[in-house]
Amino acid sequence: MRRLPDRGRVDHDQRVAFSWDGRAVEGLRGDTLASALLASGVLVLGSSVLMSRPRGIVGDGVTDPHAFAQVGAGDRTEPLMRMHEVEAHDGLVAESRLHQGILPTGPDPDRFEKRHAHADVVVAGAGPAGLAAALAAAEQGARVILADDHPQLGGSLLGEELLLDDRPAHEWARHVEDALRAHPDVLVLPRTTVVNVGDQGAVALVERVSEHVAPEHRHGRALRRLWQVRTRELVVATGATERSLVFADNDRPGVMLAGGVRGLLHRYGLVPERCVVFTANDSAYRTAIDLVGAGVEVPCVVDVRPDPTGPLAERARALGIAVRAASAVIGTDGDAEGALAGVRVVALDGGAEEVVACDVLAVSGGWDPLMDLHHHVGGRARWDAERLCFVPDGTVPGVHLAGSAAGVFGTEACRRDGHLVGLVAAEATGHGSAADGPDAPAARDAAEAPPADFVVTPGTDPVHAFVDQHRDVTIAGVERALGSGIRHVEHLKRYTLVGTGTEQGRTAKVNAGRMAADRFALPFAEVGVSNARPPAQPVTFGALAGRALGERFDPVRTTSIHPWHVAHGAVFEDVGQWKRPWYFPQAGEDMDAAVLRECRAVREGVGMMDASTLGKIDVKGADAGEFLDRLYTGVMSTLKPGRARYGVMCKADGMVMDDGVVLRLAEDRFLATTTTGGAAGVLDWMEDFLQTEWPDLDVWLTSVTEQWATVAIVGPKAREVMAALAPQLDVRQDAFKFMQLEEAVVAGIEARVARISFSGELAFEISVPMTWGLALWEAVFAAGQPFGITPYGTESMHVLRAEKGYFIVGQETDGTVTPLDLGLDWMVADKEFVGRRSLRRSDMLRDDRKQLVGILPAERLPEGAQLVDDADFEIPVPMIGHVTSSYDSAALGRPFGLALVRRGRDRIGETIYAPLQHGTVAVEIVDPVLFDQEGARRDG
Amino acid sequence: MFQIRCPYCGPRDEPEFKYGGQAHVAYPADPEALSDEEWARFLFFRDNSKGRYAERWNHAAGCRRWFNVVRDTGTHELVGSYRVGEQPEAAR
Amino acid sequence: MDPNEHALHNAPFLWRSPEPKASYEAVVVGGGLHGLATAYYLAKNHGMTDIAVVERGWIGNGNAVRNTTIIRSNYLWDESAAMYEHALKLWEGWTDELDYEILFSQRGVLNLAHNLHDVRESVRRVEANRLNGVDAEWLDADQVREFCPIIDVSPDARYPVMGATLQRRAGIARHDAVIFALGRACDALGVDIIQGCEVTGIDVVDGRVTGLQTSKGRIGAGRVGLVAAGRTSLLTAMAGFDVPIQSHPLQALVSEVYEQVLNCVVMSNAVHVYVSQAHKGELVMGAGIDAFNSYAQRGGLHVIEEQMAAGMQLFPHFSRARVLRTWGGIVDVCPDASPIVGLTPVENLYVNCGWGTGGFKATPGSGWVMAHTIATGEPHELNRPFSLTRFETGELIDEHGAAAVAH
Amino acid sequence: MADRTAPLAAMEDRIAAAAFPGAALAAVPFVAQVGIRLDPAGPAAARVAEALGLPLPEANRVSASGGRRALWLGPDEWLVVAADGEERALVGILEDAIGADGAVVDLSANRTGLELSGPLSRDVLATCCSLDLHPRAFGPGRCAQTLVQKAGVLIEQRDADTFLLLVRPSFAAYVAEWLVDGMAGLAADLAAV
Ligand SMILES: Cc1cc2nc3c(=O)[nH]c(=O)nc-3n(C[C@H](O)[C@H](O)[C@H](O)COP(=O)(O)OP(=O)(O)OC[C@H]3O[C@@H](n4cnc5c(N)ncnc54)[C@H](O)[C@@H]3O)c2cc1C
Ligand SMILES: NC(=O)c1ccc[n+]([C@@H]2O[C@H](COP(=O)([O-])OP(=O)(O)OC[C@H]3O[C@@H](n4cnc5c(N)ncnc54)[C@H](O)[C@@H]3O)[C@@H](O)[C@H]2O)c1
Ligand SMILES: Cc1cc2nc3c(=O)[nH]c(=O)nc-3n(C[C@H](O)[C@H](O)[C@H](O)COP(=O)(O)O)c2cc1C
Ligand SMILES: [Zn+2]
Repeated sequence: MRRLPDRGRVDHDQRVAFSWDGRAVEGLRGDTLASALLASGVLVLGSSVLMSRPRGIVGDGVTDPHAFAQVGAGDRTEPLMRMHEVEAHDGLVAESRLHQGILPTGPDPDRFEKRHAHADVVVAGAGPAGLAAALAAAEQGARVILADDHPQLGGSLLGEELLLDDRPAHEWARHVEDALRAHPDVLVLPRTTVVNVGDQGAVALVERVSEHVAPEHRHGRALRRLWQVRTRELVVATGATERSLVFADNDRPGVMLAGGVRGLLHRYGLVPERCVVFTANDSAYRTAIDLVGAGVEVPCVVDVRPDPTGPLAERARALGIAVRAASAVIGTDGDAEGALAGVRVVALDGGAEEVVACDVLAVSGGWDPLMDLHHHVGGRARWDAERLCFVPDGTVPGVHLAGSAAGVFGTEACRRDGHLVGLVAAEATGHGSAADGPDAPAARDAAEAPPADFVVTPGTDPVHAFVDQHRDVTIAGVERALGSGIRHVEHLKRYTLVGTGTEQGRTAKVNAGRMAADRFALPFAEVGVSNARPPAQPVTFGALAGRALGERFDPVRTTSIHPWHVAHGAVFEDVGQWKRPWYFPQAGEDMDAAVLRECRAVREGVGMMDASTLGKIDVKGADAGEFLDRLYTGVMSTLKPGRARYGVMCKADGMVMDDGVVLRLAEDRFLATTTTGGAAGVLDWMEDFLQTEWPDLDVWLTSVTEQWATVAIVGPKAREVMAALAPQLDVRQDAFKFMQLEEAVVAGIEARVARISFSGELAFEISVPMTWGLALWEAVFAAGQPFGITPYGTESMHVLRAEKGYFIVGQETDGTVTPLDLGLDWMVADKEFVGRRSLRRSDMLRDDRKQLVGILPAERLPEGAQLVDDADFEIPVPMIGHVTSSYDSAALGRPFGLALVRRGRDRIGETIYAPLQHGTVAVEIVDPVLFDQEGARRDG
Repeated sequence: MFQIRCPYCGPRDEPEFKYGGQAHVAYPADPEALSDEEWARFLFFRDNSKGRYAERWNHAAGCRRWFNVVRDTGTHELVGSYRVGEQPEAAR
Repeated sequence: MDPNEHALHNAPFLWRSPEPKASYEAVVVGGGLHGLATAYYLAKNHGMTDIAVVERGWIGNGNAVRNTTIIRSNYLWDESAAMYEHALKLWEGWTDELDYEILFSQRGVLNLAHNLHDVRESVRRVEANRLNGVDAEWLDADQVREFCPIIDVSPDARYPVMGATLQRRAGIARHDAVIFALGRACDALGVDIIQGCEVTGIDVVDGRVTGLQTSKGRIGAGRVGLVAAGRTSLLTAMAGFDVPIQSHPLQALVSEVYEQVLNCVVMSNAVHVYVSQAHKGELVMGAGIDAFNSYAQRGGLHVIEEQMAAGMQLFPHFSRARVLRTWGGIVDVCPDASPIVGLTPVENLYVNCGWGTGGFKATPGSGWVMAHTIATGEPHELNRPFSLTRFETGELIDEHGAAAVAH
Repeated sequence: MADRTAPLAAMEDRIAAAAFPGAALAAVPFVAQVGIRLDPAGPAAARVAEALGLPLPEANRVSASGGRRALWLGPDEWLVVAADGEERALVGILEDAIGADGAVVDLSANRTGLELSGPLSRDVLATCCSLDLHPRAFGPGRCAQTLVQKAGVLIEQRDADTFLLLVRPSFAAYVAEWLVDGMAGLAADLAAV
């Protein structure tokens, strides 16, 4: 196409240089990639997906079925960018790839941001309707966000030559924009697409923040920003899109949408040499008129209607444009490259084909209100047989449609509609009254003649006439599908792929549906089109992820002692969001060696562990004991102040949910501890029962998990270390018994000390405010030096507890294990507690349930290994259980483990087998308590 | 993403809340008196109706209160919220 | 050349659209994949031809067109493994048997493990699978990288990949093609597929089903199978009993079309990702379930945002891939995440539901056992454990805890 | 004897460096915080108000007097905030006032502070928090428990442009990370215009 020096909204003095398919190309500031290529004579963009036919630019908007390119270089390369949206700039690199893009191979160097915002009214689209709506709502005092996907506001006003109030319409747009920007509570967002509408006014927008400048000029700015807006009302003023007509070789580069051709002229000053117009409605006459006004030759307007007599047709005739009524384009001819050279026109009542030479054919099949955002929240549409388009069928609460999106087609009518809708939306948010609001501007648009119901030129070659150009679906393809018995457009879509392309078939779907209606002899209103889904325009994964990458993806929780662990070479284990020291390898040690050393230290000397991640819940009130009795399987109310008791909780289905030690701090106060991963869930669970089932109980719950850091000193020498740390504390066995707690000053810090043991060894757990945790830890470490105190991690903790047969929630249990299965009969008290009833269901009473046992395998087994009865078996073989824990024991000098085994407790002493891939291992079933069965060691 | 009105804190975004399923299902007063079938109904069976539905939410990231909401499961319309102990008619 | 010869679907005829007869020997309610497969096997395995599938919309319009098409059989519990493995074996023959290209591609499914707990449970599942005759392997992080080079397995990732289970026989199929294939196969066997026919009432006389009230009038039926996924509760309410399912939105999405970069299916429980690249080149990803009950076939965008952030952990270079389309299905979730297939309190009325987020893979197996149940009035050995009564006894098949993501 | 450690000690430099003409961030490592639970209709409410010398505020509000502030957390829950070191005295006063009619818990180590100030502080929060902070909806003397991304926070608006965020120490680095990153983005925007 040719550039007119004095037309368009581009800066004719500012050239930009970029690369297309490796070639240097120039454009003007204000060009898009599409317009710059057209201006540079690039007509053929590439070839089609299935049939390898040459394809070119079809429109001037994002519904264009071909205008996609691979843009950017290296890790910034982005597939299938909308060429009409990509702003030409120096250094832009683009490549022809219309249908299948290439993903970069490295991480994204650019930044994608998110921003939350709140509004009374969000207006999507800044054409006459959206601008008027935003202004009306803003003047009523509402908080308004106006978003439009173009760099400049004005919508179709920028692609037309129109007057509003006898002024050029784009000047009116500028004036409104200025007025809006002057409002403190209005946010104007150009280059911003409203992509998703959710419930209760959750609206997502994607702003192209720095995409239009070369990477080296972005300076840390986001490439794009996803706005997450909560609005009370949404005004959808997204305009309408033009659809095509179907005839042979309608996919040739040069066959364009009439509105697009007009847009290229007014936005970019681009014109064809000789342009034929083919239409079923009045709007395309504007293209003919405007082109002639720009000095372009328009040999004829081919109009399918028998008698086009509207004011626009009259004006065209007055300009000397031939109007060929009751005629249609039946095919096109191409040049050597395959681009358009001429069109073949026929009279609809018969007669010979006539070839008219042209380089552009401007087609208009009609206009489809763009209602995607209304559809996102379940808004319906109905076919309007007069306007020949879908129009909204009622609205969803909080979502309004305005202007062409609502089926209003006159420019002034759109502005008036927008104004009225803006007032209604503002009123709905308590701002002003629509009835008493400022008067709506008049709508004096010239009347248009009715459009014709026309899709396919009769007699055209079905094999080369395209319904969905992006997916290469032809009339023949649609016919084949319909011939196979398909009776529904959703099946038609899935059989032919109509409407499933990158642009979601926005120019194609209505035509496909109308062809189906024809074929079934059904009213199109019944047949409809395949549905629309979010997003309104595709959104990159990166934009949806935003800044939730790396350490911002998910919190990494650490205790106040963590820096010490890091400094001392700990290897960490993820437990929920927490990082816990897994083991502390010394030089040259692997994990097994480190764990053996740590365990030995605890059994023979003294070890120390950071137990701060355990959940802690302060339970206060006169009924605190009663409350805990109802939740734990055991009895807590009989506990004496200053004493602690171990407890297990079940879900209502009787399965073990969590466990921990409960300490009675005072007559009316308990501290319940939970597993690290279970902390939040247990508190929620407790609050649930307290608030909804037993609101009459005098109990108050407070999470104090992070108030307290806890250091455990464990091993035969723990008492000496404790004594050194807290000289005033009487640590002798008689004074400080197992499951007792004391307030004490430890290393100068006020602390709570409890004798709790998860290893079977003598142990003291010291708790201090979290901010004192590291100080305490360092003091313990220092005080323990004479005794060779050894920090240990979760792995050693697991080995030590397993030697004692203690289970771990989530390791020995998986939501299918009851306290009885774990052998905790002694803890299931004879009183009501949540889940108790479930333990009486027939399946729970079966005598072949899986039970927790100890195992002594011939070699160390992988955790998760399955167990079978016989060494000789054939697959499939019944499994009688599995290994839940498996370690090498320093204390036992051999591998051992825990397992859930069918009828396991009755089978102690028997041998079963673990069939591993390299061979089957014999496993002896033993009592789960393998070390210090008498429990002598816990008192030191 | 819903915006849910906490009866105590006001309207907040859905991620602040935890869903609790059907409202007004009390833990049986005397579980031991129930047959296996009756107990199973309490454990596992909840209304799954289309239309207005009374359900529980917990304002987990806010005031930690459990409360009830009437919501249309067909359209996602949130009719209103009300406190524990109140009946669905109180939803606003 | 006819351009549409490239098209995937190439059957000259699919199915008739008959009006319903006054009555049928058996009627299957729900024209999803399970309903169609049920009808297909009723006709094929049990010789019943006086049968109809009634579908309120168009066949497939439920979860059939909405699922991410992952097919695998590596479930933990014996009952599940048996059911899904039976299905997988049938999948392996379906393209030939149905004479329709359903693009079943056994490209392998990786279930990633990100922490010690995952590793333990993964090994447990692999071992159980092996002993149940289901192919399964445990890969360490290096082997994962070798198998699927584009996964970020760096050890300092927020959720490092510590290994994965691999089922090589697992993969994906083209869900749309399966609908067309089954619809055609049913029709060819004489099954009436009645679309646009919503069941609005169930006639029960003396505890026995006699027919259905529908938007196309009454249809008499000797036996009825309810195979309506997320809408099952609405149907069983018509027959006077409940099923313990809750219907939730489950969302999924596709990207635009890219050159192939992902050679297998990747799933991760801990970071909530499951992704594959379909034949045309679009990435297909599933999001997490929305917490609440809903029949609206849509969920919240925040669920998808979370999903994308998780996806970027594993595939940092998907940053410039674009979400083309998102949608939601209504999944029927059972308390134990296992289906209910079998008898109901009403005689001659059978139910098949509760497949939740993972029933696509079960399609042939589900149809097989449901057809057996309807035809014989007794559950097949494979679905006997999946009874409605298990909730009373507590004999659940709890696939939550241990079975990785259920898709 | 070693001293207490500030939860965000390791991030101090990054927090300071995040400042730009629109906003600045500072850690407030130690804040005396005491949790109160009581029935506002019961007898303890008035006793507590008197003992503290300030009323227990209504929903989403803060009441302040003499260096102490009471922040509403829920219908029967408040957090009394004061200068570091006052927690012991506060617990004493409050326990006396409440007696058996509620609960008092020292939570001074359970949360740590981050102060965000400057004309763009609202925008910084908007990068990671969905709460509506517009003057029509929020303002000095208001507080709310909400989320910064996935982490719970208690936000108090101190004056026209200053917010105090109280967060669990294990989430503090994560929250700070989000704020610092949001500030970087806004700083880049500011530099570009
Ligand atoms: C997003 C998403 C991703 C998924 N991903 C996977 C996956 O990767 N792998 C996997 O194995 N599974 C997956 N699933 C699950 C899988 O899709 C379902 O389990 C499976 O499709 C269920 O099949 P169905 O035939 O029972 O249900 P549907 O296909 O939903 O069929 C039920 C049919 O019943 C009809 N019906 C309902 N009520 C009536 C009535 N009153 N009258 C007449 N007809 C009625 C419905 O219209 C519908 O067509 C996914 C599901 C979703 C939503
Ligand atoms: N028959 C006809 O002649 C005919 C038909 C249709 C439209 N029109 C003319 O078009 C104009 C319609 O005015 P209007 O205000 O309704 O629409 P408009 O087309 O002028 O403006 C809509 C704006 O919204 C933008 N947009 C679309 N989707 C968006 C999204 N999701 N997010 C952000 N922005 C989005 C568009 O790019 C455009 O800039 C009138 O001038 C009318 O006369 C004429
Ligand atoms: C595996 C798979 C691949 C898909 N590929 C595409 C695609 O390439 N283009 C497209 O528009 N939609 C694609 N879809 C989505 C469907 O268009 C549609 O959204 C989905 O079937 C749900 O139906 P609904 O959106 O009509 O409710 C795909 C869906 C699935 C399950
Ligand atoms: Zn609240």
